[in-house]
Amino acid sequence: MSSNLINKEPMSKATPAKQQTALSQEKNIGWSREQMAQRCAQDIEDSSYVNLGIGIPEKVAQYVPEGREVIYHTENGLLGMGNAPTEEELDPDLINAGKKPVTAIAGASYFHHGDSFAMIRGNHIDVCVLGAMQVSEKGDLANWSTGAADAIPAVGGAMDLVAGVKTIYIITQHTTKTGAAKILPECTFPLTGKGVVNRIYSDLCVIDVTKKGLVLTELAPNISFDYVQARTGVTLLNAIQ
Amino acid sequence: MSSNLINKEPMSKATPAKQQTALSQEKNIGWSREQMAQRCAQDIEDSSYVNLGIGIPEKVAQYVPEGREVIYHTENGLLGMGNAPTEEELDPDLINAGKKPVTAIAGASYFHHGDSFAMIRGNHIDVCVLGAMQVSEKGDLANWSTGAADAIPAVGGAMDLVAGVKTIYIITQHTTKTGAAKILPECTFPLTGKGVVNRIYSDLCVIDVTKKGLVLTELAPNISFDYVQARTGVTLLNAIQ
Amino acid sequence: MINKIVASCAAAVADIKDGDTVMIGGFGEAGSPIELIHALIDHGASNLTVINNNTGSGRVGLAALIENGQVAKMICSYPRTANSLVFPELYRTGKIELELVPQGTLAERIRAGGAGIPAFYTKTSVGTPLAVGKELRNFDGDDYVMERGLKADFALLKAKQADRYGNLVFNKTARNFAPIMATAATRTLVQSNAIVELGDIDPEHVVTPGIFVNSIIEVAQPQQESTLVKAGVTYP
Amino acid sequence: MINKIVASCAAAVADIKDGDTVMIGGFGEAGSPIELIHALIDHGASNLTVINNNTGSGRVGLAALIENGQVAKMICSYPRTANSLVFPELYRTGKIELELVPQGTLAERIRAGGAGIPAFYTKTSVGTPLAVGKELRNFDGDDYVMERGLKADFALLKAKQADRYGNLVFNKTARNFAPIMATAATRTLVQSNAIVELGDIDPEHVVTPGIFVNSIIEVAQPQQESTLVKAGVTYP
Repeated sequence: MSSNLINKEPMSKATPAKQQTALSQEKNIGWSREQMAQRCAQDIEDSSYVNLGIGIPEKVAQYVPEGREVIYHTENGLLGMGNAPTEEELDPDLINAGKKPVTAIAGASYFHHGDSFAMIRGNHIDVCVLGAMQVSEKGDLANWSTGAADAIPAVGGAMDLVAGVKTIYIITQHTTKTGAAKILPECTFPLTGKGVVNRIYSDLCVIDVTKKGLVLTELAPNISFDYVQARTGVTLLNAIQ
Repeated sequence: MSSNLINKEPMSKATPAKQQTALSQEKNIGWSREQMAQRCAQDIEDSSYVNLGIGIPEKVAQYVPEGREVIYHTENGLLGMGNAPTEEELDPDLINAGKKPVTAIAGASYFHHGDSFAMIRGNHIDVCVLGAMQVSEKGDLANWSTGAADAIPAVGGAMDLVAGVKTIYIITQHTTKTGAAKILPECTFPLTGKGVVNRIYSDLCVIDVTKKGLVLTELAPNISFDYVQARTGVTLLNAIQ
Repeated sequence: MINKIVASCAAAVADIKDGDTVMIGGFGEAGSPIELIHALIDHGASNLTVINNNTGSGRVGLAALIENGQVAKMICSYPRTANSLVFPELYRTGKIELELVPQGTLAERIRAGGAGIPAFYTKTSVGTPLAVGKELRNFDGDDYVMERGLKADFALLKAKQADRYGNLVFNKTARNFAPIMATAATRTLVQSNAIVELGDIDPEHVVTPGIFVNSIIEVAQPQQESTLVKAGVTYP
Repeated sequence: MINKIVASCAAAVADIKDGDTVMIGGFGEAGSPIELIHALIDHGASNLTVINNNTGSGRVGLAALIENGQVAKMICSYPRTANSLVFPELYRTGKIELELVPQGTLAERIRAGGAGIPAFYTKTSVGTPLAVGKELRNFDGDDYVMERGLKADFALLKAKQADRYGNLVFNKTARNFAPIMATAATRTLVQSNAIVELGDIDPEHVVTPGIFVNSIIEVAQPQQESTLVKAGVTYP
């Protein structure tokens, strides 16, 4: 389920992803959720400004290598988001975009939604890490709606983030729970943004979105290129060896 | 000269108005500068937000009837402008749009230029009092440039103010120093704004700009309607008697 | 004299009319003016268009306003939330209209409305279903959609401190939409945890200058939406 | 580690190139980063496009930069000021280009540039010579002109306090264009009267969040333009 956390806000019971049958095809194969976050965290550079989606992306913060100072932005008006609060620190007016209580670090700043999204839209945030339902060969992202007729559409800040943040990283299970490919020639779900994804961290591998196509740059332990290719809807370029 | 203070910033020596020959046609006739400001001040309502141009408009503040609380905006980022500072209060970082030192009242606020002009453009300021070079029958205002080829064009915030402030009052000598009409069928100088003026306070009278035309509503002492009409380029409607 | 202090939430919302557009501050419960919303429920104005990032949770505050049938249309970015009980049902049965707007576009549209900007261009939503029917335009090689400024008849907001001029400061991320909504509404009504003397708020620290505010009501101990939701409270 | 503190104004401006666009904060002398401007004169980059509300006064600061022949074009709202000695002469002799922009449109264009808005519509200048050649468009019965966002390669600003993250607060009306220019420049260089510890600036009071700032230089006792002008000082 958490691989489908498409968005910065808690999902309702009505989310289509939940209606899929849960299969266990890939259990105990490839990277765990924690490991995906950990792998992504290696690519978060020192001194960068980062916005993390909820679910697995959120976990990236705890794995950023020591010695790197990273500033976390939450689009509801805080730059310099800190850890979860202790009981004493807890303030319902200090929350993140997922509406969970957070803290503010020394050197933080508060601002209103207009200014917060000016920060996003104006290309000031370096990296945003999000989940995905589908990613296309050209880096199109679908992560907000299955387009199902009875779904309540909800987009939050996802479209603004992918349109405005310099680098978009995706953390996602490589396939759906039913084993269907999520990396496709074209997204079949409604798009969040066109040509916006820079890199995909799946449970099986790391893939760069390039002008030449999708380039596999790294494999999880004991995973072969062919194993990944068989679970990908697009012909991958192999940058390993 | 001060009737030609067209703008919120000190004029340079190169201002065309200064090159005109000063005549004394209307000396000791009609309202003085102080009286024009005083007359205008009667129309500044309690609890209003007001932006005053420099020169005569600036003097309006000192004549607002007692008991009315008026908040002064200066477009360089202060709402709640107070009096001129004492020697001790003086801070070169606390100035008005004319770049003169001012003070801030209790209940004031500072903001940046973007927010300050959002306040103006978004119709939040109630009244702006400005000088004029020319005003047309339809309320067009020219107060920033004679269009002379060798002039250095300079507009400041005048165009933003007339486009955004709810009510525009003009304080001006009724004619130029050479006795030429400043209230005209059409402005011959480049416009500051089209159809923006609501009321004119001249040394001779008070004129409302209405859909039916220019309506004279009040005369200075010992001034007749015909005397005003003779010095006006437009047929006035007479609302007196 | 300028004195924007009003005696009660009921008095503040009295002029809201059927069919009005009402911006309501808050991101989830943070910044939600729950006492003002409840006063609006008591007041009963209907056929409202409400602008808020969400649609409320449980059966109090914004959700209660919706459940009470007073809202004809929601303009928001995220109508689903964890405790979103009311809106989904009404939406599925066609009893409430939804204009879905990306969160940053929503914020910028409100900011534009308050700043006298009738329309602007943004990259957000280009190539997505939310850009369908909107003007697309290329600037310097990139595509943008045109979005319109948003205004409202009223804004209901919550502040931490206010003075009689209407100057406001907020608490942490409860600031969110309030400062921009204050600029975009014809009348801005604010419940504040405290009313302070003029000058108590440093002019350098004012977040919303008083010019944007019409009515201030002191609500010293506001209710907390999540507490009410947990307790299963229903309003009225 | 994030440490935006730079040792000198000279080091801060070192990367400015010939032909760059440079926003310079200040409204008259209030907020003018005079030490940074002087460092840019020493540095010598030429053919610059400079964005500032005015054109400086006397023969120091911005006026000196212009007099030194480094500025090919000024984008400003009010090129004449009381002590404007340098610009008028160069302008009349065709040695400097001028793009005249209404002050509020200038501010909004800068704000748009920093906020990822390539263009917006405003009523300001409709029907005037400054709207000539610009797209006119009617929204809901009123005419508006389209204005483009403005960006810059560098912004030179002055703050009252800064921390190593680049968070800034300003002094009174010296704030003016600085917060919006900080957002619109690729690299924002700030001279600050004081550099303080992280956390010394309350997160509620930060005016410019550090994300918009690249280099901070402490200039504890900045020179005052008006004092220099009165004394007849010429730079360099």
